[in-house]
Amino acid sequence: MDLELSASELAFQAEARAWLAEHVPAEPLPSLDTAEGFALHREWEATLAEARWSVVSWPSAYSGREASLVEWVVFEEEYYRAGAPLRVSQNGIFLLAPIIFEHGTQEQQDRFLPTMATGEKVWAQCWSEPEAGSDLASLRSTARRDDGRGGWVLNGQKIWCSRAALAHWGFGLFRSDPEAQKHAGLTYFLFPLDADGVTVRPIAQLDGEAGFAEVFFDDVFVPDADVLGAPGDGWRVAMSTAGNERGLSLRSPGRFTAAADRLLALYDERPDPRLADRVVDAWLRAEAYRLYTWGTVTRLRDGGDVGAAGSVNKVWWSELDVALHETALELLGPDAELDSRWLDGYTFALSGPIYAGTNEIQRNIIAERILGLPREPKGAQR
Amino acid sequence: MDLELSASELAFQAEARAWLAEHVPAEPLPSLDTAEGFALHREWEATLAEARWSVVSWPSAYSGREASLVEWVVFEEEYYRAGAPLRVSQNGIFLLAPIIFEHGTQEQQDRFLPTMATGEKVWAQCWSEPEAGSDLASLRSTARRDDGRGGWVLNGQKIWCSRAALAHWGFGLFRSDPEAQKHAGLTYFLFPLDADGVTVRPIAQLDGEAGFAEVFFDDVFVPDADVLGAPGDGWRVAMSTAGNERGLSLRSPGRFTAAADRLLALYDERPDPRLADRVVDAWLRAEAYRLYTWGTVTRLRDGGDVGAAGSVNKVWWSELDVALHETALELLGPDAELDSRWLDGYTFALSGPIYAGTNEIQRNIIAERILGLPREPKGAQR
Amino acid sequence: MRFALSEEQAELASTVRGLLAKRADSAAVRAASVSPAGHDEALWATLCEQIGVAALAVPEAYDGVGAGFFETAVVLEELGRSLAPSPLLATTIATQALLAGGTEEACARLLPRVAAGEIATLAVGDGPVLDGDRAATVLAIRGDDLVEVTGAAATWAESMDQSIRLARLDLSEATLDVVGDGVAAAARAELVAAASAAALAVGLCDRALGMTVDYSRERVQFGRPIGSFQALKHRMAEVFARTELARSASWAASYALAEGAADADFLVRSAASYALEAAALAAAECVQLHGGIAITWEHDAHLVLKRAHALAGLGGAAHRHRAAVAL
Amino acid sequence: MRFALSEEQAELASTVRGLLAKRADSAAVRAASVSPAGHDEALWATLCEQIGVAALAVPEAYDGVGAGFFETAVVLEELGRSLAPSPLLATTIATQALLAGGTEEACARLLPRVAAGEIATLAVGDGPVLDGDRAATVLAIRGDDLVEVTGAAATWAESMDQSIRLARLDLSEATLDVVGDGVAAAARAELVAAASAAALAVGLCDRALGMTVDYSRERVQFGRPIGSFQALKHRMAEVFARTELARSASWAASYALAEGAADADFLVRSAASYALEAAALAAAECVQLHGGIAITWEHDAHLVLKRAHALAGLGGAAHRHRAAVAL
Repeated sequence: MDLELSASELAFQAEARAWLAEHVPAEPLPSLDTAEGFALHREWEATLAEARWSVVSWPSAYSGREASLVEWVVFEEEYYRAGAPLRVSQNGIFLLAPIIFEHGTQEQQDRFLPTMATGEKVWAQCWSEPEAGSDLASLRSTARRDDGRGGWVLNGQKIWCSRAALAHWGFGLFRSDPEAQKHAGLTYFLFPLDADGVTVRPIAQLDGEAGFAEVFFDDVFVPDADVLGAPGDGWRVAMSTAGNERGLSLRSPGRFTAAADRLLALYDERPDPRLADRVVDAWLRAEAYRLYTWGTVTRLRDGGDVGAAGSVNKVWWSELDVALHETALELLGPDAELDSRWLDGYTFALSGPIYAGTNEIQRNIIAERILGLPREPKGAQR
Repeated sequence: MDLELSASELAFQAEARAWLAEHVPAEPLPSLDTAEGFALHREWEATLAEARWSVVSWPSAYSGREASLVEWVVFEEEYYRAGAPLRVSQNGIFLLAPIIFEHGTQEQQDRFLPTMATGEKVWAQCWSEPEAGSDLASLRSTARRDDGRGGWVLNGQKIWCSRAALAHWGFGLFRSDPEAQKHAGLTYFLFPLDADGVTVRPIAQLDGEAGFAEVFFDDVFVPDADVLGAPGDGWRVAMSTAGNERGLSLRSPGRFTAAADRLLALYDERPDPRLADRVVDAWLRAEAYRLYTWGTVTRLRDGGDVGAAGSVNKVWWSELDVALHETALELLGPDAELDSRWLDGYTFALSGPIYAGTNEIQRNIIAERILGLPREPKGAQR
Repeated sequence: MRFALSEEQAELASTVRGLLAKRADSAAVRAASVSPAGHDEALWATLCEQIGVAALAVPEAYDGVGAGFFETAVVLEELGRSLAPSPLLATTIATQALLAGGTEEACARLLPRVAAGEIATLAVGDGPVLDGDRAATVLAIRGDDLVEVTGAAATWAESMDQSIRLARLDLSEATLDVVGDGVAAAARAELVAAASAAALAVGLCDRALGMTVDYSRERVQFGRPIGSFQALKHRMAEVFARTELARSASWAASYALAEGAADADFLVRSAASYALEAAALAAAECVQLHGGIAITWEHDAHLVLKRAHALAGLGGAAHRHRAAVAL
Repeated sequence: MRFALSEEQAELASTVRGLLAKRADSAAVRAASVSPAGHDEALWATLCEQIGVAALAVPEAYDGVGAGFFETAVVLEELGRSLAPSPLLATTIATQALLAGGTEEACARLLPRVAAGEIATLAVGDGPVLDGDRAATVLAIRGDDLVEVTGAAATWAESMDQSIRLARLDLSEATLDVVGDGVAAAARAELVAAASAAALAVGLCDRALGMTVDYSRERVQFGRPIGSFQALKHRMAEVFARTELARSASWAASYALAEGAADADFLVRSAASYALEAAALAAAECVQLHGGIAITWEHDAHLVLKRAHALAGLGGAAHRHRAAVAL
């Protein structure tokens, strides 16, 4: 056990803190799911990129700082503590980029990563389908081989595609072998959202804005150059994304410790001894998640992988986030009806236990893969 | 809606209260699962019976008072409020007697009910088997026809037989048709626990006492006169017992409102504002259960039956009972380790969510029979 | 002792439910919520004229039906199920406050108008007032007085739950006439608000659970309706159990308030504590078990969730009701 | 930054676990609990002589190992898993109190005896004292002083958890010698007791969950292992998640206490709050998922349950720790 940061980590932290203090917009940007907010968030990404803070853990060749995992967690903590904007490019930099680094060709890396790092191109995740939500392997959208043109033709429908209403490119799995079952015969595709045959229908969320969209594919041609990994190998390729999304990368503790700080500030403004226990409990949960993350970082650094333990992360941060916001709304009492900041945060938090693998699926994973409990009997109804 | 008691109900209540105030032992009796306590509890039953308070809802011909359901609930409330002893005869008077009234012959009623009402004979419920707990229909103990002697020969093992360590008679289901599956081919038997071939092995509980026992049957002969209902019809016959046990009869609200009163008294002695919310919550839960019971009583009186709603009762009272005791232990703090009264109550309360159909089974029943949710796929593992 | 709706009460519930099923489905509720009036005026007129919902708890001497608060609560439970925006909550609180603290003159002048369907509200404290900008009669508690407010400037305050109408009142130019005892009026209003929120919450529980059960019977994943998965079943069973107990507590509270029973305060606290928590749970499970579609504007799950939160604001948070129970 | 056991610490944990697996199985734990000494004296001797568990946190200057409190917590986590009755908890609290408040003379005189395996305890307040009747060294807080007690009359007080030994001390005939600063000693003792209870609780969570998982994989009902039912799976998954987070909090707290970090108080409150609640949940699920056999004397489920309750008593209830966090 050693919970101190090294001298170089402390220096990195100080540099990040100083830069953020100077550059984070004083006023929150408009929602990134509005056209105006989307544009401003992309500008912010460009500002970050210019100072090499947009993708700190990437290689320097791609404008990163080769930050260690510890430094990355430290950066995220500083980032949220500074109240910096949400990352409009998060699907790309956190979910897709690790896969491109691992499975992409050199050409793909060179073509996609630089514009991703600057926010020039924003990526949408096209994951679920209407009949394949939790049961992701039962995807029905198809990819038909077109040897003549040297590529594939996509058909079908994706739903809950985050950022797709305004993004430039999308990534997702399609069934390239109609004979194969479930996890087999899927291929991982990258595609521009303005390609011929692509229709994007925004889905209005609880706040009325379109953080998600449905995407329809009608004979959309994708060249071989935009296939990620080997055809038919999409499930294996994708699972590293799922691991990232569920695990460490999307939800660094910084976001929640910063939210806990805001909750404590709210308590200072409107103290209520009857709610003190809940406030402290929410705060401690955020701190516990921070500590747990250091354990995960250590395991990863020692060569382990997140594995099924990523499901513990997902369950914890998503339910913690709901609890933090619910406690704030309790403190606000009747005034909560009129306070848009915590309310918007709350509706956003509510999607946490649902997306990126519902918490029901995560608990199945913990029970089956970590605890070794027997799987459910499938299908045979009654 | 009319939540007033009638004049005659008020008179009944006053009479019960006065009699109990005069007769309830000043000191709690020793545990009814010790030989000494068992004897004293039987004496108490005799005292009750003499004043016609042991089976108030029974017909007067069997020493009852033909009390209405409302009066029965009122009596129970008075009984527990007075701090009267646990009913050592409860398996008989609450679980078995309703079945004997409904399915028993006149001869059986005359033979069994009078000694049950006085506590002369105490009955044990022999329900579960080692491999048939929640899945009660998978019973394996057998009944073999013996035409020569005009009866049946029982073999097998029962477990979690409440009161069996000290009781005189037992009741339970045996598989009389080895070809039949699950609910079919079961027969309901009554048998003396000192019959040839019966072995009773007490099971020590958390407090070290034997509230339960295992009962082994080795060629135990039971004459036809001691079969309840038709051979092979045992499941249907038994389900009225299960309904009673899970529903209204065993757990009248009086027990919990009395426990809530004790909790409030404890809070008076050791007030702790930090626990006030939990104390009030437990109290309100007891009150809500009382109110809910009046609704059930009304439905029954209008000719309805408890049905699957008995599962709501079971879940509610059993978890309420645990909460009441846990809250008391919290109030006691470190002193809880040394306070046997609340501790004993707590260990007793813990069995509530387990016996008489675990709360998992009860929630399945609510979901499937009341809400109409689809059943689990069965069996086909993996 | 009879813990059940009477034949008349059951008939009332079923009439209101039938009317709301026809006239306040999801589309109608959404349209009404964002209409200038903030509710469906034609529906309110029908409820008042054909069923007399505003007149139910007004004594016959003031042109009312003379039934009592319990009957009003029966209607509120149905409104809770439908999610329809309705002036009945504000009007009921104002009516009960007036009956508890108003002078004979004020009752005789104002209550017949309420019984006929005019919207009334009561302002307690300085916060936004329910239906403050659409009420024909605005009462307020000022010190120890119950006052009638005329000429207040009302500004709509947009709330998260669009089916609830709040407005800030500026009384600087308004006329305030004393119309009764503010202490008695405020005490009654607090209990009536809590019992009314409980009744609305019980109806909301039914709605949330119904939607969740229906969806989970239809939605197939892993080759099975998701409602066949035990973890989900148990959570819906828990919502059902809590709804049942909350309904018992709510009925008992409304009955006690209507009858002026000695334990009315305790029963109202109990009902509000239960029903508001049950509704919060029912709404949370409704969102979670619907998955992604619950987070969309088009689906009703978010209306349920927002209503559950709004009720805690209007009726007082569950833990505050428990804190108000004397130990 | 390295949030994991070092190689030495992992080795220590594994050695203790191995020893306890051999010498403190269920039968041994039960026998030791009801033996006159209330613990297995031979096991304690082995733990002290071969592994030096009592000497771990004693500085080398006083014949100790000089490792620190973190290493003691590693051992306590293993003892929590085994359920073995052990004087290590009382002895650790007394040791840390003496180190924080004791005079040099007292440390030099008493700590070498502790390091060698003599049992010590600290009495705070007037309640029953952990190991009060089997400790060779009895310290107490009297006003602002840390005192050494000799000649106290100790009476065993039977506790629900038989693996915990409590005794009432009658000091009327005893000699009290001041051996240090009671304020510093008491402050340290409170944190050490909480952190130690947290470590024991984390081990207990593992034990409870392990038993529950094993049983639910074996037990067949309705033609399936009950562990394949989703509702049960999700409850075990929840216990696992809470155990993991509790362990992180516990390690961080013990580390901070050992290092004298500025946030030690906060981290200890956090660890105790988490771990004690996790243990209560793990024990409750252990009982419920085992069904009837859990309520029998022969099965270990009740030992788990009783230990979970006892720890809340010894380490302070979770909500009290949250109340101690400054807002």
